[in-house]
Amino acid sequence: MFEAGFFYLFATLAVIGAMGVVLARHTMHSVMFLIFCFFNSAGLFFLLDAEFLGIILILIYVGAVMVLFMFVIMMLEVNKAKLREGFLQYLPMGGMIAMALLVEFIAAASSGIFHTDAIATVGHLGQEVNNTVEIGKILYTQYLLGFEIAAIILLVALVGAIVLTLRTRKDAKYQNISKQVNVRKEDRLRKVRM
Amino acid sequence: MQLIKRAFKTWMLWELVKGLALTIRYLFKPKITVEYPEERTPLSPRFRGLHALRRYDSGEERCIACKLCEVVCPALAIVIESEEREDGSRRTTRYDIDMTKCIYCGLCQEACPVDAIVETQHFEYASETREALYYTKEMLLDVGDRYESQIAANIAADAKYH
Amino acid sequence: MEWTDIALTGLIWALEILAIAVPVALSVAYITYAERRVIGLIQVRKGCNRVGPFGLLQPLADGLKLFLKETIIPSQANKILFVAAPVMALVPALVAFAVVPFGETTLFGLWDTAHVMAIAHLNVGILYILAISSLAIYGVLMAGWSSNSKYALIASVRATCQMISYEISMGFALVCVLMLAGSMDLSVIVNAQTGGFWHWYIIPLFPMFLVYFISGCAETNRTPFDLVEGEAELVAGHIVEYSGMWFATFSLAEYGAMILISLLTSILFLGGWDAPIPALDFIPGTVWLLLKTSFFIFVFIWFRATFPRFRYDQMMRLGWKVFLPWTLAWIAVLGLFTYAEELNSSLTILSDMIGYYQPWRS
Amino acid sequence: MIGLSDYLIVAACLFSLGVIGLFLNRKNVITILMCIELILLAVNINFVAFSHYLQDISGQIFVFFVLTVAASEVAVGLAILVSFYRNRRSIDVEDINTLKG
Amino acid sequence: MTTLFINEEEVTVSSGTSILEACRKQGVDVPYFCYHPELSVAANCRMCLVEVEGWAKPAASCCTPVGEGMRVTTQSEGLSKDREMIMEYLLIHHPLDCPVCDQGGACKLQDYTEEHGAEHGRYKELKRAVVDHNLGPFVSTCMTRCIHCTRCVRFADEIAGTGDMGVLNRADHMRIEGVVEDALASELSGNLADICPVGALLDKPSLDVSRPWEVKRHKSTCTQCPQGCDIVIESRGDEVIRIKPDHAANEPWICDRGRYVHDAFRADERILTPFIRASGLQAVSWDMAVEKTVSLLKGKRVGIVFSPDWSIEGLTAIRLLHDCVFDDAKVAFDLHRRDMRPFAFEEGFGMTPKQIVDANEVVILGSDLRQRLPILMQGLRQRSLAGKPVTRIGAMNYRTNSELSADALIRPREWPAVIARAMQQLKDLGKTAEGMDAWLSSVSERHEAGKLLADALLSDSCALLVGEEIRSHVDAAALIHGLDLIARASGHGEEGRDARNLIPEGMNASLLSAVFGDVRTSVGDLFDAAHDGELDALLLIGSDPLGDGLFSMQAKRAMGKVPLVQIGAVSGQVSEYADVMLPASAYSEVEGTFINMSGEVRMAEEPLSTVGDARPLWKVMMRLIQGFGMEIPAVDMNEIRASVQSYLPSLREVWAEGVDHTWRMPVARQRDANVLPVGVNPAMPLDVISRYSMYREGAWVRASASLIEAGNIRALDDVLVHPNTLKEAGLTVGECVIRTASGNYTFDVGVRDDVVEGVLFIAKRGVAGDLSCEVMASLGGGQ
Repeated sequence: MFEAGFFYLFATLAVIGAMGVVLARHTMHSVMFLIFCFFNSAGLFFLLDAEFLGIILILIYVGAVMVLFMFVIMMLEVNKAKLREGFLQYLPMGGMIAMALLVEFIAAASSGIFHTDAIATVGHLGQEVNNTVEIGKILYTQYLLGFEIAAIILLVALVGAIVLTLRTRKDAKYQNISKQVNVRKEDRLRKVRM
Repeated sequence: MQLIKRAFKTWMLWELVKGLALTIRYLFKPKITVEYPEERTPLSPRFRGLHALRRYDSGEERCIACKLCEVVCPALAIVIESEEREDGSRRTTRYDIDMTKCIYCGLCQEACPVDAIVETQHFEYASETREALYYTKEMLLDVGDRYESQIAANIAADAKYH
Repeated sequence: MEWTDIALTGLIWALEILAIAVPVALSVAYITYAERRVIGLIQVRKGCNRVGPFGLLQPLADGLKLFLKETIIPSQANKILFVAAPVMALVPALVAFAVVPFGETTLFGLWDTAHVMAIAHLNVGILYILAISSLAIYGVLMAGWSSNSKYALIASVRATCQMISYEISMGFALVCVLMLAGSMDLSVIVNAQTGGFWHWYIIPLFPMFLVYFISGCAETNRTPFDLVEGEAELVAGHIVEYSGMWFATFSLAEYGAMILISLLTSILFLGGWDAPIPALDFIPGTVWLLLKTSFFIFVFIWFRATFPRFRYDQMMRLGWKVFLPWTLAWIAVLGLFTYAEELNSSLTILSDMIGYYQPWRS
Repeated sequence: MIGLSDYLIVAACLFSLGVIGLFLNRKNVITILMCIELILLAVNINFVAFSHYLQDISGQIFVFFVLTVAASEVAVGLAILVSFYRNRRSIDVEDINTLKG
Repeated sequence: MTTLFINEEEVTVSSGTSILEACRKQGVDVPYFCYHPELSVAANCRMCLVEVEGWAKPAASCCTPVGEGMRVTTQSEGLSKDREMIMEYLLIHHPLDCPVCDQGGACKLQDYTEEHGAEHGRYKELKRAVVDHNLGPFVSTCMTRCIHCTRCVRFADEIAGTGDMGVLNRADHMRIEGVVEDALASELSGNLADICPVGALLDKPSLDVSRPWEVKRHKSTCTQCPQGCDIVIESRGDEVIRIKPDHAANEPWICDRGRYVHDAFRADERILTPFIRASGLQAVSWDMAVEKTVSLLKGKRVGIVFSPDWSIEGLTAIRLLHDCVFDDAKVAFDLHRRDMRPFAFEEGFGMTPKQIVDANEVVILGSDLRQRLPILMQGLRQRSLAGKPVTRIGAMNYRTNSELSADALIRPREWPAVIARAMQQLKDLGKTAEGMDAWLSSVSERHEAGKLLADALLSDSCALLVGEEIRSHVDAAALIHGLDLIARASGHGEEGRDARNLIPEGMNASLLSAVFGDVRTSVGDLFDAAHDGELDALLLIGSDPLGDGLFSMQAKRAMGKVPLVQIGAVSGQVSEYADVMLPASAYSEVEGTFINMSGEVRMAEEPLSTVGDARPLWKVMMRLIQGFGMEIPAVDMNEIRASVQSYLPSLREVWAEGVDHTWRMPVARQRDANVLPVGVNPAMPLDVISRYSMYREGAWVRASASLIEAGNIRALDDVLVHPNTLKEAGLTVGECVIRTASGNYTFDVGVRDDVVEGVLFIAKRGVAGDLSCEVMASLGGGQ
């Protein structure tokens, strides 16, 4: 009963959050709604016994990716009135496609294949089963290659992002901090006479 | 060897530790705080506190409205209006100091040719209203009357260094 | 489940939460007092000593003042986010306490087994804390952006960079701890260190301890990493537009985070509630934990009295170019040590050395 | 009780909203990126739900990979956005047409 | 030309120049006290010593003329020693009261002491003190500070011409004294405070009020007389402290009237806020006042009387108001004019003051020039001193402080005869002009004074200064036409060498004819019309017909009858009748352009801030136009100036390129008029002339306390006749009945024997002010 309550709570809030992302007037608010949506999705993950992923979702998405979004928004000065132009123009087309998708998905989901009767509802695992350990075990054995590839993708993305945004400005002066830190008295001070 | 020593010092955060040691030593040093309302520090004769307008012994105000203090005041805190008095002498009709503007630099005191405007050692004149800090001629003369002995003593104490 | 059971559970939860939240709030108040006194003493002054005996009522007076002060919302600010920001700063700082164990107790022999004194005994406690503390950025970010002030904006950008940078090295420092303890459960980590101070992780992980604590300083925006609110250049940073109680909320969050970092440092590196020598076990574990925590809080204050503020680029360099490689290297070293035995039998001694701290291997 | 189909319906809703968002916000690349995140989130929910109901932990591994790839995508996407903004002072999708023949 | 070397630099100056002047021209600083460029050289301060190569002793540069190839050194060790000693000597008796001395901060003695003086003096004995004496209402004295440079004595002798200051005693007892203990009887006395290099002579009205460093200087134009001197208004905040001549301009002096009128800017009589009359005058907002004005004037037949002293922008705005709202209203502005034929309005000077002073012959026709144009009179005085002739024809021996080469006393009714006599003489010499015969034949008498006029006109260059006796004559147009004819006949009538200089009532005369020529009427007629019910309301803009001019009786009657709206800076007596008063800014408070009597443009560019709610006149006018529901024709200065240019296109270049003191707007002259004198048939034996007094005429002056005080000291007799006239009528000095067309009045009548017989002189604004509108009178015994 608790579970059902929490499911509906999280599910509703997640959908509301998603709607907020799409409809919010200001990009900053969109980001806030997306964070909210992620939080509730993490709740759903917890309900599904995936606490590691739930926390990772918060840690990575909320703690890092969305911060990146906010960061970019704060750095860009964007004319928000202009950004809303053409909102209604695309509504019919987008709405139709999305509605079609939604209807299909829901039809598929409730077709009975995934019905409670078809797939048994499993009970929750206790504290003693450590989801993290389970994931770790399978990740570093069966999916090791995938893990490595993911790591390389991340690395490439990291390098790519830095290369894209890094610009050395010619009019700015830079300090060599290592040198500054490593400077000794003898390097700077010359005793002329006592 | 030098290099190793330096590396060791760097990695052991030697300088930070030295700094921390220094501050912790001071934690136990005797404190020099003067707890103000009960304890007071001695004031220099040159202390620059509240302004006062002085009088001669005869009771005649010293100020001759030369406006040198007004022009020298870097904060434009002094406003003087002058007029010829009935006896033909040049006197102020208005001598205002806005204590909220004043920076207590003492230049007015320096500029005064007749030692009329002085800064006393009195500094506890804070008020709850701004108005109370706009000192008029009467208020300044009154301050001068109250602290005349102190002012005279301070001027006398400082005189030999001029 | 009976309704009475539900109510009882709820009541117990509420009591547990109160039992954590109230002392935290109180200690925040008195840490401000302690900070002022200690810094005063170090600066050869007396510090606050006017309100109440030894100035002990000063925090209350300050609190009262802040309560009564008008909170001003700038007309050009984004109202909702502006109001939400202090809350967003405070909540993660307090929520993180949920999984912090304050000791183990049998409730004077009432229970058979020792229970961990935590609101929620989570098996991924460290992960949880990492996740929650990463949310603390939002308070700063929202405050900075919604204030519609350039100082606040720059401060929040700085704070974000700072927090993200140091979170990484902090996370890696924690990974070292996890590699030794073999669990993300905080009580397990403490129990892995039982048996006197030579079992404490500060010994094998001394550099990580430093990295963790210093990153903790940076995470909480404490001196010498408080360039977010560097008054010389940014006035008060992201809190420049705040006043009254909302301003105080930010301080509350900062000091809460400071307590949290101190607690975690004690738990992760100093054996938590374990006495340094088993002979001293008669003193309750919670007392030990709080003593250690108090010491770290003192160190925070001591830092503030000692070190000048970092420059922004120096701080970023420290995070990315010193701490990150250092932690990564240490993880590699730990891994090598751990599996040295399997690489080459002659290196067993290394494995044994590290195995001494790894209860999961035996 | 809550069944798999409930989770799937939630995911479907999120997915559709993400798609709508893609269509509606033709002016703001940031929102578009966020909508993609939303779609990926829906996928993730599906993965986790199936993983749970099928008692197969592999599903969660895929969520893990999706997260990784999504994070990379956001990082690179935003980096492109920033450098684009530097050059054009705009993040309007319709301004991104320099590659048009 | 002489070439010499000053500090090794070659300088070429005209021969006879003193070394000091050469140095000044070269920009080399030589200290001096007694030298003044406008005064004679006294060489008694010895401060200006310079070394000349080959000369045994240093020379006083102010009195040493330059010599060819002279090598002058102004800086040397010996000279600085000399200067130090001279400073010590000068400071022996000078009191150390710089802090209380108004000169402190702008004092030559102070500056030179700082620059050249020794650290301290060696004089230890008692200092001397000198008794101060009274130099009138404008100059205060503190003679102890005097360093005996004698600039003031030379000023009194050479410039003021009163000679009432002198040096008494010698050595330590030397004193400067006013010979007449009482008043410095000069209209230029204020300049004494300017020329005194120390604080001995100071400005009395501003004594002890301000210090030199706290005043801000505003360049402006004096509108107190048609001369329109450039002035510098020194103000502290928006309070005027002093008015000084603008030394950047050519004229070094200004008269007391222009200098001391400034206390009127803050007088009680200033209109500071709009007032409306509702059981007494009540201060109201602009909106309410404009509303009331509109309700009084809308749809009414309105008469407008204004003063010519406003800036030309303001005057044009009056015209704009007229065109927008009161299309058919008559306007009037000249309070001294009886004859309204257009020819009489060709006011203004054909010559510049400098040309007049330099002319071979100058004839003053019926003007008390010293009161009217003191600065021009000062120029003529310099001219007399230089031995050039000044001739005067008028009804009285007006005191000029100057030797006149020829002087003729005539009665006003004899003016046609005088002109006819001159015309006759020219005709006899074969010089004639078109229309001269007709004019000549219409006048039967000849008056011998005309010979002076004709003789003067026969010289190469001649200036006729036509004054108020002719301008306010009932036959003024004919007289002016007559003068024009003889000027043309003698070759002085052409463009560029126009000898006829008609002294206007106020500033901007040439503008007034151009802008208001088609709508003007006589002030007297206008008031009569108002009284007779032909007008419904009066609008008075800065004009004070009760105080000034010839029509105070008519004005009083008219104002009692119809509603009155007064716009101006000073309320005056008129305010008793006003139903609405609107404040307009004083001339010191506006940015504006003025044209003086000789067509020179004067700009006031740095106005003081306006006191009270007053607004510049043009803004008031625009506000009124708005109040009447019309579209505002000009919203800023540029648009107003564009409207001015539609009347006076030549001003465009002045505004576009800035004011140049050589620029002149030529006076418009009508060449084809033919106005003949109508014979005046005197019913009464006496002509009445109302005398002009610079201390009484003008609304500003009457608001100024210090000028009123001066006027009281230098009061003119109220009613004056020649003793013989009185004797003829069998009367004695004292109360007499004066019979005029408007009734009988009783006044004390005094006598003076340098006035012409048969003329009754009335001092305006005196007790006999009401008589000033009369032309003829006769005397009877006291009651």
